[in-house]
Amino acid sequence: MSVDLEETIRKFLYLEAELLDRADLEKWIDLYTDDGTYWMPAAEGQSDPMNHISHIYDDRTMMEIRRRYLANPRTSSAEVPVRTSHIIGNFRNLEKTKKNHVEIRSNFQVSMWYRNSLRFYAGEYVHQLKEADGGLLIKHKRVNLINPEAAQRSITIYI
Amino acid sequence: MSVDLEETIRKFLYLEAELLDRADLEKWIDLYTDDGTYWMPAAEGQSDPMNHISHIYDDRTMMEIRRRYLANPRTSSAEVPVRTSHIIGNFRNLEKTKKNHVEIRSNFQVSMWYRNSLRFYAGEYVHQLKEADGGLLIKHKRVNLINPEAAQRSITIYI
Amino acid sequence: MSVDLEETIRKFLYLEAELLDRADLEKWIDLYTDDGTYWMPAAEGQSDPMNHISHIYDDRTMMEIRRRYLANPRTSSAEVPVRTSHIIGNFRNLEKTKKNHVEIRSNFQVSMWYRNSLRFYAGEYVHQLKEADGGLLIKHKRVNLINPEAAQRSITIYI
Amino acid sequence: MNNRIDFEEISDLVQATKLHKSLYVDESIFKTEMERIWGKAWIYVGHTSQIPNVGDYCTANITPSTPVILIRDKKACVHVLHNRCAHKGAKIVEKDRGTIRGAFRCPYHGWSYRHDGTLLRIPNESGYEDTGFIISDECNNMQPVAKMEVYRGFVFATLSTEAPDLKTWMGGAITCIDNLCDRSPEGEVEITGGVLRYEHNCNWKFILENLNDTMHPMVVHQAVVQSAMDYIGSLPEEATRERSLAEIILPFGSSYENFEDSGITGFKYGHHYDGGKTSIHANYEVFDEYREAMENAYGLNRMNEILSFNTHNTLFYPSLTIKTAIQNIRVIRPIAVDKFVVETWAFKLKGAPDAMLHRTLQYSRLINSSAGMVGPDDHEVYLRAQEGLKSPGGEWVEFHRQYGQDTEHPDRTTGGGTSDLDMRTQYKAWKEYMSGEIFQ
Amino acid sequence: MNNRIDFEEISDLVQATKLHKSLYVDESIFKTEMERIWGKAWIYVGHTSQIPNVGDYCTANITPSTPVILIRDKKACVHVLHNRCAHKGAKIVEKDRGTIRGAFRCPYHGWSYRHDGTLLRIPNESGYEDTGFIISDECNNMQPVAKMEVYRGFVFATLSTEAPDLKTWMGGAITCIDNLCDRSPEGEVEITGGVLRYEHNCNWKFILENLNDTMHPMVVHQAVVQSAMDYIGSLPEEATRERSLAEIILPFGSSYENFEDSGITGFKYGHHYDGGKTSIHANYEVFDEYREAMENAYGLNRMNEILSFNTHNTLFYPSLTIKTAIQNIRVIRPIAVDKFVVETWAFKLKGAPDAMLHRTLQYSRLINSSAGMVGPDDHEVYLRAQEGLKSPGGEWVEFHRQYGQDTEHPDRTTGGGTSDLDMRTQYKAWKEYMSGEIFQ
Amino acid sequence: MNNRIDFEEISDLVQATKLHKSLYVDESIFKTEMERIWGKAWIYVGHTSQIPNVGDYCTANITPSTPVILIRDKKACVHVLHNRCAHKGAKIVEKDRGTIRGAFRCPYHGWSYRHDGTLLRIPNESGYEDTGFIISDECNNMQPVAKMEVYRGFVFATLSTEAPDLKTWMGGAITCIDNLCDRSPEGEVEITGGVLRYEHNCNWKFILENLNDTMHPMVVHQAVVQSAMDYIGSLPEEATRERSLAEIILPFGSSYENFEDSGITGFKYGHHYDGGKTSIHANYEVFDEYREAMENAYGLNRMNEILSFNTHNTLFYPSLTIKTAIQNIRVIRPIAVDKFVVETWAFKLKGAPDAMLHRTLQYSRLINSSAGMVGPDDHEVYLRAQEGLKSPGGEWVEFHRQYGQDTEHPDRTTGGGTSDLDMRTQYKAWKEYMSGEIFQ
Ligand code: FES
Ligand code: FES
Ligand code: FES
Ligand SMILES: [Fe+3]
Ligand SMILES: [Fe+3]
Ligand SMILES: [Fe+3]
Repeated sequence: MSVDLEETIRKFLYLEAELLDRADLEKWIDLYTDDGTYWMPAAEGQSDPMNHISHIYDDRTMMEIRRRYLANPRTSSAEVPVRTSHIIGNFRNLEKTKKNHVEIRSNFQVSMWYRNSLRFYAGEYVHQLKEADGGLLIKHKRVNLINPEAAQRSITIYI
Repeated sequence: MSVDLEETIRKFLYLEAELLDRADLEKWIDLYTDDGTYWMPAAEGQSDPMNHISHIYDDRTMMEIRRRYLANPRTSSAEVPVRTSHIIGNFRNLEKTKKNHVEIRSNFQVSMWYRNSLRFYAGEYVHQLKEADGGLLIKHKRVNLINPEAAQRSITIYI
Repeated sequence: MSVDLEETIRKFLYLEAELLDRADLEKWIDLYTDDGTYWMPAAEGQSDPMNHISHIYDDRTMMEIRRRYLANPRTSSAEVPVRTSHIIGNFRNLEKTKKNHVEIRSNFQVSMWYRNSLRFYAGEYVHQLKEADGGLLIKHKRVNLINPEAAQRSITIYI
Repeated sequence: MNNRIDFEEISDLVQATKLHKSLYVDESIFKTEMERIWGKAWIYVGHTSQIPNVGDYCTANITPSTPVILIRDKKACVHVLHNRCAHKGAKIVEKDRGTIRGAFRCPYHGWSYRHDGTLLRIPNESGYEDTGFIISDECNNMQPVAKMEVYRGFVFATLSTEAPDLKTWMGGAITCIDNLCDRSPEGEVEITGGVLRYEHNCNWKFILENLNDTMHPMVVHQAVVQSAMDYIGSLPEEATRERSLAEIILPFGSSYENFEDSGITGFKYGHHYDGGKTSIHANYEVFDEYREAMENAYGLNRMNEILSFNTHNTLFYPSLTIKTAIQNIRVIRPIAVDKFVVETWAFKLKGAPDAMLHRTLQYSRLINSSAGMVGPDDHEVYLRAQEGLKSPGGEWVEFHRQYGQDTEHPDRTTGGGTSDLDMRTQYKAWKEYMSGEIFQ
Repeated sequence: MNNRIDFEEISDLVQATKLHKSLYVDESIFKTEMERIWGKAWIYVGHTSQIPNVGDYCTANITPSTPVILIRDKKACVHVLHNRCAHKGAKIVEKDRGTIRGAFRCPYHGWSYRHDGTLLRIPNESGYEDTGFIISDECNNMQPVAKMEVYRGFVFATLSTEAPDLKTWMGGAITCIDNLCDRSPEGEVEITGGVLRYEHNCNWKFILENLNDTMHPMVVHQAVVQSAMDYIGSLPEEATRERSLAEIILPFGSSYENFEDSGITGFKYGHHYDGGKTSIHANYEVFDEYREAMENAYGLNRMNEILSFNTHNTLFYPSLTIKTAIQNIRVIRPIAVDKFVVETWAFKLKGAPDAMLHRTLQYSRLINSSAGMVGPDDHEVYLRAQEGLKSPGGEWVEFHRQYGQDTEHPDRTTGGGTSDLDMRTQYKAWKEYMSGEIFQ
Repeated sequence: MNNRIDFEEISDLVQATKLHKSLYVDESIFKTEMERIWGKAWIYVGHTSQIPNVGDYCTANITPSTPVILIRDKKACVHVLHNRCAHKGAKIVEKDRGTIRGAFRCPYHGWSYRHDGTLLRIPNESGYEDTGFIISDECNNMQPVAKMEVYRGFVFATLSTEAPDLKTWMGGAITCIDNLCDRSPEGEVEITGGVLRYEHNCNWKFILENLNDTMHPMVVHQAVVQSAMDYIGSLPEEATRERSLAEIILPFGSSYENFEDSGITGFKYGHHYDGGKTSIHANYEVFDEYREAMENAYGLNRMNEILSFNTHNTLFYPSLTIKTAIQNIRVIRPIAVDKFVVETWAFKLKGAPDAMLHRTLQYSRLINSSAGMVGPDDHEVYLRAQEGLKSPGGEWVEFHRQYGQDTEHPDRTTGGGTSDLDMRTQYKAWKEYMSGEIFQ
C-alpha cells in the first residue's frame, strides 16, 4: 500500500471528522456509499449487528432520518447544541480487502461539550473504504468504544 | 500545496506546542511575526475580536507582559506549576491565503494538570503562517474551543 | 533524518500502542531489546531511576513477571478488564544518538476504562530505538506523565 | 446518622391529583424509597435463560447498596445471594456475569462458598478454635435474599420477609408475562443479544410516569416522527424497503384519539399497562413464518387470542416494564435521587423466526438506546423536570386527567388511555409502601 | 430535611471587627443565605437592551435553584418569569437567550403560555373536564417572580413580596447607575459584545469583599504590574503605542495613599463604592471625539460633573457590581458553598465612539477574564482562603481597619479608602438579612 | 450543623470479636474520627532530613482540613505551624516543599511572619490604630499546633494539648524506630528519593487492618507469587541475576506457618508490629560492604542484635507504618470516608552502601507503588469491602482469630502471627479515642 494512498485516506477521514464536528450531516452522508453503514457495537468484539444489540447500526435510511431529526427545531434534546472535536490518530493496518476496497484502523478521541459539561469518547475506528471515480467513499464505519458495555448518557451525534 | 510544506508546517506546530508544554514563552513569542496575534474567542464563530469579548486577544505587547507575568515569582496563581500536554491532529484545509501566507486548520486536545486536578481543553486551531527566510512564523493563531461560551476556570497558560 | 525513517518509526509506535491496547504483552515485550527498559518516573525531569523512586522501572525480568501477573486469573485487580485507547502524536526531535540508535519524542493521551469509570493519562514519550535486521526494537521507553508527582490510583497496565 | 421522613409527612406529599415536588429532588425521600419501596417490593433480578448452566451467574443491584448474585447451582436450582463475604464483607464477584466453577472464593482471605451460598471452607481454620466462633452458624454463609421466586423464567427477589407471594403481588398484570411467553410457539422466551444500559441523570420515577403517559409522544417525539415522514415523502415509489424501515418510528406520532382508545389498566401494588385490545404497536407486521408456527402450536383461535392481546408498556412497579408485542423489557436500577440506569434486554421467542429477534433489537436500538431517536428526547424532558422541580416557582406536579372517571373492577381499575390512571395507580402504591400500609 | 441555622446563632458569627470562618465553609449557612439573602434581596437579572424585540428573552438564576426568564412581550413590557411549567414542572427554555415566537411551549406535553406567562392552551384539554381542575387558576400560569422593577434598563427581581421598592432599596448608590448612563451622550447604555463567565471555586462572598479591598492590589497584583513596568522599561522611546497599551495595567499598582484618598461610601442594604472624587481609573484617557459629543449633549459644566464622578467598583449587594468609569459590570451567581460564577458584561455608551467600547472590552479581557492577568490572582487568594478557613488553626476573619472612625451621614457612611468600611457595610446587611431584621 | 455520634453508640459498634460495618461507610463516623482520633493522636508530619537548611519547609495534612507546615528556623529549630494566615485565613504556602527566604508572606495582603510563625509586619499598619486591634496578640501569629515533638528525626504533631509526651505514647513500639536508625552504621537515617502517593478509594482503616493481616497474602498475592515462580522456572540455570531480581516477590507467598511464627506484638494506643525474631523479609541478602560497616560501627554482637530484630510492618496508630528491614515508611492521609492517600518514603541508612537504597526504592516501586504488583491487589480487596459493607447482606466484620489466647505483658500484648491481635489492638485504641477514654 502506498504512502500516498494512506495520506489520501487520512485526509478523507479528517474531512469526515470535520463534517461531524460541524454537524453537517448532509455532506457527511454523501461520504457513504449507497449501501454504506455506520455501526457502534454495544459489546467488546461484537461480531454481529443483527443478533446482538448495538448502540447504533444505521444504514442510509436511518442516517437520512437521523439527520433530519437532529436538525429539527422540535428535537428538545438538541435545543442546546452539541459541540465536538475529533482527534484521529494511530492509523494502521491499511489493507486491501477486495477490488477497490481497503480497510484501515485508527484510534480516536472525541471531546464533547453538551448541556454544560465535558464528555469524552475514545476507542478505535475501522473504516472500510471504496475507491470510486478517483475519490473515496465509506462502505462501513465501525466505532469500537473502549467501553461499549458501559451505561451511556444520551448520545445525540455520530461519533 | 505540497506534502512537504504540510509536513514542515506540522513540525512547526509541534514545535510551537512543545514550547507551550515546556512553558518556554520566550522562544514561543519568537515564533510570531512582529504583528502576530493570539486569539481565543469567547463565542462560537465569533467574527470580531474588537467589538465582542474574547478570553484572550494578545498582540506582542500583551504576550511580552504575560510572559513576564507568568514567570514572576510573585504571581500567586503560578506558585503551583501548570503542566500540559498538547495533541494536535486532523490537519486540513491548508491553503495559500496570499503571497507567502498560508492558513491551516487542525484539532487539538490539551490535557492540563493544575492544583491537583486534571483538566481538558479541546477544539480547533486556525494558524495563519508566513514564510520568511526559509522558515515559518505565526501571523495569527485562533483557538476555537468547543465551549467558548462556557464558564471557565482560571486559564494561566496559552493553549 | 529521512521522512521515511520517521514514518517507519510512527508505524512502529502505533504498533506498540496497539499491542498495549489489545493487552497483548507477550508480543509487546518482543518489541524490546534484551536489555530494554520501560520507565515511568515519579518526578518531573527525574534524572535517575535508581536513586529516586519511580512509578515503574521494569527491565525484561520485571516485564516477564508483570505480563504473567496481569494475565493470571487470580489477580483480583484484573478481574474486571482494563480497556485503553492510545493516541500518539506531535512526533518531534528525531535524532540519531549513536550507531543504529535513534531517539524520538512524542505526546500521548491514553483513555482508560476501568471499574466503571473513565480515566486519562497524558504526557510525553521518549523512545530510544535500535535498528536491527531492518526492523526496529525499543531500547528504552520513558513515559513522562504531566503529573508524575500526583497521587495515582491503581495502574494495572503499561501506558 | 439518619434523616428519614415520618409516615405523617408522606400523606401530605401525595394527594389525589397532585404530587409534591420534593418526591423528585429530596435526598431523604430517595433514601426512604430505597428502604420502603425497593427494600420491600419484588424486584426483578434477571431471567433464568441468562444462566443456562451450572455455576452460571449474573449480578444486579436491588438497591444502590444491595448487590446480589443470581446463580444456578449443581442441582439446577437458582439462588439470589447477597454479593458479600461473611468474613469481612468483601464483594465476592465483580463482573456482570460469568461462571463459578466449583465454589465462590472470596478474593481477600479465600473463604469459599457453595453455589447456594453455604460456607465451604475457611483457610487455616484452626485459628478459630476456642474463640466462640461457630463455623456452622448461618451468619457465616453468603446470605440469601429474604425471598426469591421465579415465574416463567422471570426471577424476582424481595428484601422483605413479609412480602406476599410473587403471583399474588403481580395480580392481573401477570397476564402480560404469560402473553409474552405465549407469543413463543414453544411457550418459552429467552434473553439474548446483550443489554443496553442508559444512564439517566434524574429521578427514577420520571421514567415510570412516562411509560404510559400518552399525552407526551405527540409533543416529545414530534420531531422524529416528522423526520421519518419527511424522509418517507422524499422516497420514490419503488423504495418499499426504505419506507418500511422508516415506519417503525411512526407509532410515536399516534393521535390522542388512538391513545385514548388503547385504555389503561391499573392493579394493586402499582402495576399497570396501557393497551390490551390495541396498542400503538398493534400494526407491526406479523411474519408469515411466525404465524404458521404459532397456528401449528396453538391453533387459530388461541393464536389470535394471544396476538390480539396488545399492550404497549406493562409496569411491574417499580423495577420492570415489559413490551410484550416488541419482546423487550426495560429494568430500572436507581442510583441516587437524580440518577438511575435503565437496562434494555431483548427476548427471543423460542420457535419464532430470527427476523423477529432482529426487529426487537432494531426497536431497542432506535427507540430505547441512549443513542436512539426516542429515548434521548424523553430523557431531555426528565432533565428539564428534574431542574424545574427545584424551583420555588411552583410546589406541585398535577395529574387530574379524568380524575374520578376510572372504573373499579374487583382486581383492577380501568380508565381512558389519555387519563392519569397510570399516575393514580403508581402513586397509590408509592404512598402505601412509603407509609408502611402494604407490608413491612 | 432541613438544617437551617437559628437566628440567635447569626449574631455570634458576625461581630464588629471579625467574622466567623463558618460563613465561608458551612453548607447550612450557604443554604440559609440562599433563602434569606438571595431569596429576598433585589437581584440583578439583566438589562432591557439584551431583549430589544418582541419575544426576545434571556435567562438567569436568582438562586442556584431559581431559574428565571426575562422576556419582552408584545406590548414591549418586560416580565421576569419562573422557568418552570405549571403542569409537571419542566424547565421551559434551556438556552441562555433566544426569541419566543408566538408562545412558550413546554417540551413535555405541549402546554403553551403567552409572553407574560399566562396559560394559552393545554393540548387535549378535555381530559380535565369534571376533575376539579380549574384552567383559569393562576397556578396554571408560568409564575412571575414576587416583584420586578426596571431602572434605566437594569432589571432587578426579588422573590420577596415584602421588599421595598427598588429605588428605596438602592438608596444613594443609585447615582452610580445614573452616572454610568449619563456618560452616554444620549443618556442611555446598552449591553453589547457578549459575556465572559468565570467559574470561581470558592464562596461567593470572597469576591464582594475583594471589590473594594484596597489593601490587596499592591500585593496580589504586584507581579503583573511589575511585568508591565518591566516591559515598558524595555521599550524604545518611540514605542508609544506599546507603552499606552501596557499602561492599562498600572492602576493595579496604585499606592496605599492613592487608595486611601479615594475613600469608601457605604449605604443601607450593603451597597457601597470606593472612589467618587477620584478612583484608580481616573487617569484613563478621555477621547476627543467623546468629549465633544458629551459637551454637545450636556454642556461643559454638566459634562465635567459627570466625568469627574469617578468610582471604581459599586456594589449593589449582593449580585451586581458596576465599574462606571470602565462601563462594565460583573454579576455574581452563587452555585454552592464553594462555587459561584461571575459574569462580566460590557456596556456601550450610546453616542460615544467605538473606541470606548473597544477599551471596555479590552479591560474585561485583560482584567476580568478567567484568562486575564488580574482575575486569576484574585481567584488564587480566594482559593487559599477557602482552604485555609477550614483549618482549626484559627476561628476568625478580622476587619478592624479604621474601626470606629467612619463618618455617619443621614443616608450613607463614609470612611477612608483603605478602611474596612466596605466589610462593615456588607456584613451589617448580611446580619440583618440573615436574622430577618430587614424584611421578610 | 453537626451530626457527631454519641459516646454510647461507640461501644455497640466495636465488640470483642466483631466490628459494625458503619465504621467503614458512615460519614458521621468519619467526621468523628477526624476529631477524636486524628485530631488527638500524635500524627507523623515528616522527617527533619527533609528540611536540612534554614527556611526549608514541607507541608502535610494532619486531618483533611488541617494543613500544616514543617519548617526549620534560623536557629535550626523545627516548627509545625498551621498553614493559615491570621488575617483572613488564606493558606500561606501552596507547594509540597520549598524554602522560605526571610519570612513567610501571605499572598493576599502581604502580612509577613517569621519562620516560627510570629507576626513580622502588617503592610500599611496605621489603619489598625485606635481600633482595639492588638498587634502583639498571639492570635495574629501563624498558629503552632498544640504540641510537636521530634524523635530521632521523626516529627510528630498533635492537635490535643492533653496528649501524653511522644515517647510515652509510642511505648514499646519505639524500639522499631530505634532499630531502623541503628541499622545505619552512623545511627542516622535520612529521607531520600522522593515520594510515591497512592490514592485509595476506600476507608483509611482498611490499610491499617491489612498491614499485619497475615491471612491475606497467600490469597491476595497468590497471582504475583505464582507469576514470579513461573518466570523463575522458565529461566536457564545461569540466569542468576534474573532469578535474584524475581525473588523480591516471593515473601508474599509465605505460608501460614511462617506467618504464625513471626508473631504479633501490640501496645497501648493501637501500635503493633508483626515479626521481631523473624519476619517475611528476614531472608533478604545482607550486603558484605554493609555488614563490614556495621561491624566496624557497633561490633559483632550489637550488629547481630540490630540485624536480627526483624519486623515486617510497625504501625504507629493511626498515621505511620515502618518497614525497618526494608527502610521505607508509609504514611496515611485520610481524605473522606471512602478516600485516603498513602505516601511511601524511602530512608537512606547513613554510612550504608548505595545498593541498599536502590533495593529500598525497588521494593517501594514493585510492592507499594500504585503501579506495582502487590499494592493494587490489596487496594482491590479494600474496594470490594468498601462496596460490600454497604450491603444489607450482613452487619458485621468478624475478627475472632485466636481470641482469648493472647498473652498480656506489662507494656505489651503478644500473640500468634496469624491471630487477630492486630485488630484487637487497634480497635481497642479506636474505641478509647472515640469514646474519649484516653485523653481529651
Ligand atoms: S473478606 Fe472474604 S475471606 Fe475475608
Ligand atoms: S410538564 Fe410542561 S406540559 Fe407537562
Ligand atoms: S489573608 Fe493573609 S494577609 Fe490578608
Ligand atoms: Fe417517550
Ligand atoms: Fe484584585
Ligand atoms: Fe497485601
